[in-house]
Amino acid sequence: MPLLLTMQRIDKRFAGVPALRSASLEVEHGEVHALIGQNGAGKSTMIKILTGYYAKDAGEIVFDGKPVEFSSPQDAQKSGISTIYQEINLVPYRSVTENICLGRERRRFGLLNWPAMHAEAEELLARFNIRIDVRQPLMTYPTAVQQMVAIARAIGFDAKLVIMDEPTSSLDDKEVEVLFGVIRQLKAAGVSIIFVSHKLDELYAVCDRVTIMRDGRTIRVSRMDDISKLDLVTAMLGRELSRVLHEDGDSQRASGPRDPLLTVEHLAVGRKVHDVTFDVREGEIVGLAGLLGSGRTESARVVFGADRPEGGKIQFHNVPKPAAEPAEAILAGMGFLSEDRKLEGIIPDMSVRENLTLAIMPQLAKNGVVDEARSREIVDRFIERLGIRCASPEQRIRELSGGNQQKVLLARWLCMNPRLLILDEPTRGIDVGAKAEILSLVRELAGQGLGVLIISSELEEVVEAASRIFVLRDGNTVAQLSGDAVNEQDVMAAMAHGHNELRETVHD
Amino acid sequence: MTESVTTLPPTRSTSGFDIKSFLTRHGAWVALALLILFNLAFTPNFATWQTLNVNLTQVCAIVIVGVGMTLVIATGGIDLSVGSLMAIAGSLAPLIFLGKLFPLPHPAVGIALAFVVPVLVAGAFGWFNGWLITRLRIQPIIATLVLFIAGRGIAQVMTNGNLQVFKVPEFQYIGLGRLFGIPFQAVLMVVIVVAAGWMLRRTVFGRQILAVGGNERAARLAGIPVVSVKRKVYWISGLLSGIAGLIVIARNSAADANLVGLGMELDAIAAVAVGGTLLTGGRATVVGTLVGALIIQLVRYTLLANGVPDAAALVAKAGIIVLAVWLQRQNQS
Amino acid sequence: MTESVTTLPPTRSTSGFDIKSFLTRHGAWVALALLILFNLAFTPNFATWQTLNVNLTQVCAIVIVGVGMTLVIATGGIDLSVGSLMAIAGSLAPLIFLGKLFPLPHPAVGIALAFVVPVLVAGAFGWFNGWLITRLRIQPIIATLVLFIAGRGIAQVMTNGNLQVFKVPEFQYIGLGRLFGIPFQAVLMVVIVVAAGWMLRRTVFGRQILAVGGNERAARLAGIPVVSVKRKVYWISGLLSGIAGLIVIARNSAADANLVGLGMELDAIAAVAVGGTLLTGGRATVVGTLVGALIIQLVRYTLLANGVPDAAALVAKAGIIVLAVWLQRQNQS
Amino acid sequence: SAQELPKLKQKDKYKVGFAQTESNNPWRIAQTESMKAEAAKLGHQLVYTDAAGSAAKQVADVNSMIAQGVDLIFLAPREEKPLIPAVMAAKKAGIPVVLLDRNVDQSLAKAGKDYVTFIGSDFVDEGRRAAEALDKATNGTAKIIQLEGTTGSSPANDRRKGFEDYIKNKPGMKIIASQSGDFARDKGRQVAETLLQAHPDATAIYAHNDEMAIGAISALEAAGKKPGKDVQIVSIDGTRDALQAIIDGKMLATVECNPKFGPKAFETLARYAKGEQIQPWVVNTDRFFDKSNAAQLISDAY
Ligand SMILES: Nc1ncnc2c1ncn2[C@@H]1O[C@H](COP(=O)(O)OP(=O)(O)OP(=O)(O)O)[C@@H](O)[C@H]1O
Ligand SMILES: Nc1ncnc2c1ncn2[C@@H]1O[C@H](COP(=O)(O)OP(=O)(O)OP(=O)(O)O)[C@@H](O)[C@H]1O
Ligand SMILES: [Mg+2]
Ligand SMILES: [Mg+2]
Repeated sequence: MPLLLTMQRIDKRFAGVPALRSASLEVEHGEVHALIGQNGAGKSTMIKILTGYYAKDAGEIVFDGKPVEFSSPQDAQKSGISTIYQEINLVPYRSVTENICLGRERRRFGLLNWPAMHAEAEELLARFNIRIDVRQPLMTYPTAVQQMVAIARAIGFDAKLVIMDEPTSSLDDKEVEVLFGVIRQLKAAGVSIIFVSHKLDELYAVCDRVTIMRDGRTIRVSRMDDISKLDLVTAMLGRELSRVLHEDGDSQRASGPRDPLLTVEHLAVGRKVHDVTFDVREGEIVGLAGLLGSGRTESARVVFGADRPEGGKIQFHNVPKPAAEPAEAILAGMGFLSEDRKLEGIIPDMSVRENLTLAIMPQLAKNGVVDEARSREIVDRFIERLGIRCASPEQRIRELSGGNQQKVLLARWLCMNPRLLILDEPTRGIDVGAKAEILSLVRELAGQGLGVLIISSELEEVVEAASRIFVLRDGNTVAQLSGDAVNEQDVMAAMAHGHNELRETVHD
Repeated sequence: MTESVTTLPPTRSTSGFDIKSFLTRHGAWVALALLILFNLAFTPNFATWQTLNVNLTQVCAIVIVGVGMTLVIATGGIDLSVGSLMAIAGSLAPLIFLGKLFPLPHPAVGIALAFVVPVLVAGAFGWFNGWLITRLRIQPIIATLVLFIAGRGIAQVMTNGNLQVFKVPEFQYIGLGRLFGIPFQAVLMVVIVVAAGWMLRRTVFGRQILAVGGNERAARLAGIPVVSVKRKVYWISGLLSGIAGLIVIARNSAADANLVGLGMELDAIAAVAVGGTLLTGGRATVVGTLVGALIIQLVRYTLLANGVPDAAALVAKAGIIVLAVWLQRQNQS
Repeated sequence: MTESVTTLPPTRSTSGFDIKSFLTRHGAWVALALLILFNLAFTPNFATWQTLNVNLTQVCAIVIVGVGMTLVIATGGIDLSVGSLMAIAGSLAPLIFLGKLFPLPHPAVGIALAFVVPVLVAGAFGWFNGWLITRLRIQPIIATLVLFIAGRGIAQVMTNGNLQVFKVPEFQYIGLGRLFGIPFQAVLMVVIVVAAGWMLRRTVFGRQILAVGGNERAARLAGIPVVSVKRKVYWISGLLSGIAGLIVIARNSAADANLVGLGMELDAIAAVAVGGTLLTGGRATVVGTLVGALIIQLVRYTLLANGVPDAAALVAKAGIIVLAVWLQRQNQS
Repeated sequence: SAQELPKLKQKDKYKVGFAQTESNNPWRIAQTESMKAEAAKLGHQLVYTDAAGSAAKQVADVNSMIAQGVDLIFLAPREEKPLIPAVMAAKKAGIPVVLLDRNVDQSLAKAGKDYVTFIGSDFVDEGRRAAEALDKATNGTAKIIQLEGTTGSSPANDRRKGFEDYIKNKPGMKIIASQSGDFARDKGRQVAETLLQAHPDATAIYAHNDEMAIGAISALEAAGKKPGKDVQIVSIDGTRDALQAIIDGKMLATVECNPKFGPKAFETLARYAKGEQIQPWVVNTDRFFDKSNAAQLISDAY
């Protein structure tokens, strides 16, 4: 079968730092091709070079039989390459329709044909089982929905090749299912897909072949069913995962009840959170599960003082009132890792070091003057500990790969050694190795008395990490699971059919 | 599968009708209405045809420039050079129809050229702004600051600092003429507002402007020709400034390179902001700008007509601007 | 583990030295150097102590205001009201030391108060700007436009439009005095620049300013008191404007509510931009602003001294600004 | 529009408009005060507006006066031309206009036809007298720095003309540098500082108004020169500061530009109401101040 795309001996340096070292990638007609690698391996860069977002330093690209050198993404788009970038790139103020039709507006007599465009938007979203008012500004919808819009937009162009750079990082399992359905349709229609993801199960679910990258090189290409998960991970990390995982997994699950740290009762926020109740004890990892829009993030934001509660009771460490501002919460010993890295996480123009120490600056300061030496020493420690890939601590964080940015943000909270750490989608866009490291790190810290509230769209992750799980549904806590009830089936069941009065489920 | 159908209400959709949300959504209109009522009540012979004309003719220039400013701001930019471009166009026109630039075969030719050339020249300078911004990647506020400073210099060089006087009814029709008893400039203003508003809402170009202002990177990735969109927008702003310049000199039967369009940039920006356009780009309303300009004009007139001392007038004007803008901001947070 | 901790050489150093990257990184300095060389070559007796003094005294106000403007812009804002605040402080001081406001127990008291009170008042107005921006969430350009307009009105009301003339050496020391032969105002300027530069680079507050300008929502979630940071910054800008106002009136032994600080906002913004501060916030250099102001001042001096007519001077000035800014932009794209 | 000049019927109390152009210098303030004082003395009602230096605003001011239906408008036009429409509007509305201190362009509007008359000084003559004074003091040899008024304004144009015409046939008197100081003290000072640096050989400064002259004096002192000795200064206006400077020997002379329009203005109003024929230019007489008379006249200077 002739190849749709071949990229060969691609080199790319950023200000002298190599990001790609003679990397290669081959995609067949009508296949779903997985592109995987550690954070910073060069996946996104590879894609951006293909679509003409960056210019390559060396190497050649052949697409659809012709050697190509795209000057810009729209150039690539014209030739039939449609891309979903890792960072959602849409226009928040404009309506969903406009975002979907951006760049290929429907016209009648040279004028915009709104009815047709709305219809198209609704029809495209329908393929993802999403029914929303497409006339509303995009920013009024959750990250997850925005991600779906981005995907709908990309497949809206009838392309020969659709590139998805970590499309599922902000989707929950249900939506991932839907997405796979669409991917299979596309494949059946002869469209090829490049699929970047750090979730291995997904790869096995939809991908035909896989290209594995490490440190800017292409390490291995294989058919999906010829390679075991273990080999995959080993090739990707260049070492065995098991050596990364400390076997302290259940240490804290065993141990008995501790003093309450955070208790949230009958919380109500806006129109999305009606009656949410949960609590976290010292040294305990508690999970918040729920479908997207179930109110997890907004509940968390209120606990952290980022939003105002409208009802209910929040008690953190014997302080019976909620924090008024994040600053207050931080002083009280809370950390909050936002789910939206770009919008609420990084400060792009600041260095890795400044970003990492942002939350502890006051502590780092002697009467208002930052103690650079100490900050350097701390930063070096965390770069080492989390294996953050950066040219130097002084490199601008915007130049880091998505996953490495996420690690820096996590470090921002770990370095203040908090009492309670709220993690909203903590492993979003992080490779399996790092994910395992981070989760075990969290467990380790919990072992030392840190309370953790973890929100994740990956059930498996919550279940693995948490000793208790609260299930949210339409802004209500519908179930609390603990003990052996902490397993994917029960959580799924609760998420789907959970009744609206709080139900304790404990098997023993 | 059906159970996983996502039917979210938008997080920040409008929650039913209440007086506050109404106020905030139509803040500008409300403010305007209040002003008119106030005047009807207190300002001597306000409800006269003459008053209407005075206000219309005085607001025209601001509105016409404001429309261009609205488009520029919609792309996330700003144009400080409008006043200077008015001066350039205003100084050039008389040079042409007075035949100081080149001999005229027939006066009519001069008049015709005096309408066309200055506007095109202003447009060219506007395009130059766009070029500085897109090609040299200079931030709009600085790029246009350049012509804000240099523009007057250029105008003065052209006229070597002299005032130009004239009495050319055919040309001055643009500033003094009437159509069905309505000042021609007012008619022109309305036409421009309607056209621009329609363009912004109905045409692809309009959408592109808003997309660029909403998220430039996304727009570029979506294949929108960001560069040309920006250049066009500054070009339009230039053209409209040129027209405004002609109106002003026609009204005064004199062109003064030092004074034509002085301080216009801030009046225009204020009008845009009061009208409810987001100064960070991505959202714009041309009609709003018209309303905003009317508010500012009416405030000025009210204070003048009621003999409020200047100093106090300035303070009041500022107060009203902040009020109107604040009303707007309520539902944008 | 160590294997995934890459120890690549720092990003910037590797690009090696070439003339272009040097130019772009130090664009402002190069421009300044060229200007000085030009003057040494062509301007009659340029290399004199007195010339230095003239330029230092003439640039002081712009630099001092520019420092405040730099901080404001670093948070992603802008302050159009600086000129008006200068006028307010400048009009208030004479009222105090001339005892028109309240009887003075002893002239010395008047002098002392005349230094303190006007600056504090200007600071208060600056804080008001910050309040409009943080509390009412009005965009900085509009919020400060309010005092830009109203400020002069207020100053005129205070003095009911009268020009105040005086001869009070003790007070005028701030504008005319000398320290070791160097104009006191120049010393003051340097002190302010150094202090602000150090603050921005070394202190927590400096970091917070840049963080807010870099990504406001992220800064808030990282526990940075965004609101108070912003208010402080506008407050500082107000204080510095006040000081500049005092210097200007002291220099002229006269205070004129209509003229003090006229057009200062744009000079300051230009200085900041030429100095290489990013007008979108998040990155700032106070020393750069000093250099930028010196460039603008020196351009003005050069053109005047060489008898270039005003008009042409404007154009040249604009040209130099665009050149300097363009050099800056090269390595920011 | 060739219709007649609007008449003014005789009353003992009038509602009179005074459209001032700006009030940012002592001269304007003195003019305003003289007008207000005279109106108060005669018991007329005075509607006062200040255009704050903007021709456009002044046009609006006049329009609002028309709207308020005043009997007569005293207008101090900001510029020679842009105020014509205001004059015409008043005429159309049947309100006579008297121009103060600056005339409008004669090719567009005529005294006695479009407006009653122009009351004001002779700027050209002021410039000439300044030159004359300098000539006498330096017996015909001077390297002169000229500080011009606002570019394009009629006082600036005329005062330059008067001065330059006089020194044309004085080979010893040369203008070595000439830049605009916008009639303002600060700008005047900065320009003077710079020009003095570039032209240390200057022996005289001619400023188009006293404010700039005062600025020049502080510039000289900053440069360590003795104003009045190393460099002679002549100027126009006759402000209190200027007279004081003359008394202190820092300034040679200043030609008055008389701001006290009140008496002449209302006298003209009365005559016009009586139906007398008013000459197109009522000249406001200007005095001349130097060390001979400055001391005794400073008391009533403004
Ligand atoms: N604009 C840039 N400037 C400098 N370095 C960059 C830039 N973009 C990427 N890099 C570097 O190139 C390397 C590869 O980045 P890339 O984004 O391709 O990684 P990735 O495989 O997509 O990782 P992730 O899975 O976290 O998205 C990283 O080390 C990153 O620091
Ligand atoms: N105050 C806020 N400001 C900005 N964005 C917000 C705010 N509150 C919530 N969001 C965004 O709205 C989206 C929905 O949040 P919500 O908590 O309702 O859903 P969720 O349960 O967190 O589900 P998911 O996290 O999968 O979207 C989130 O992506 C969050 O980023
Ligand atoms: Mg990536
Ligand atoms: Mg969430």
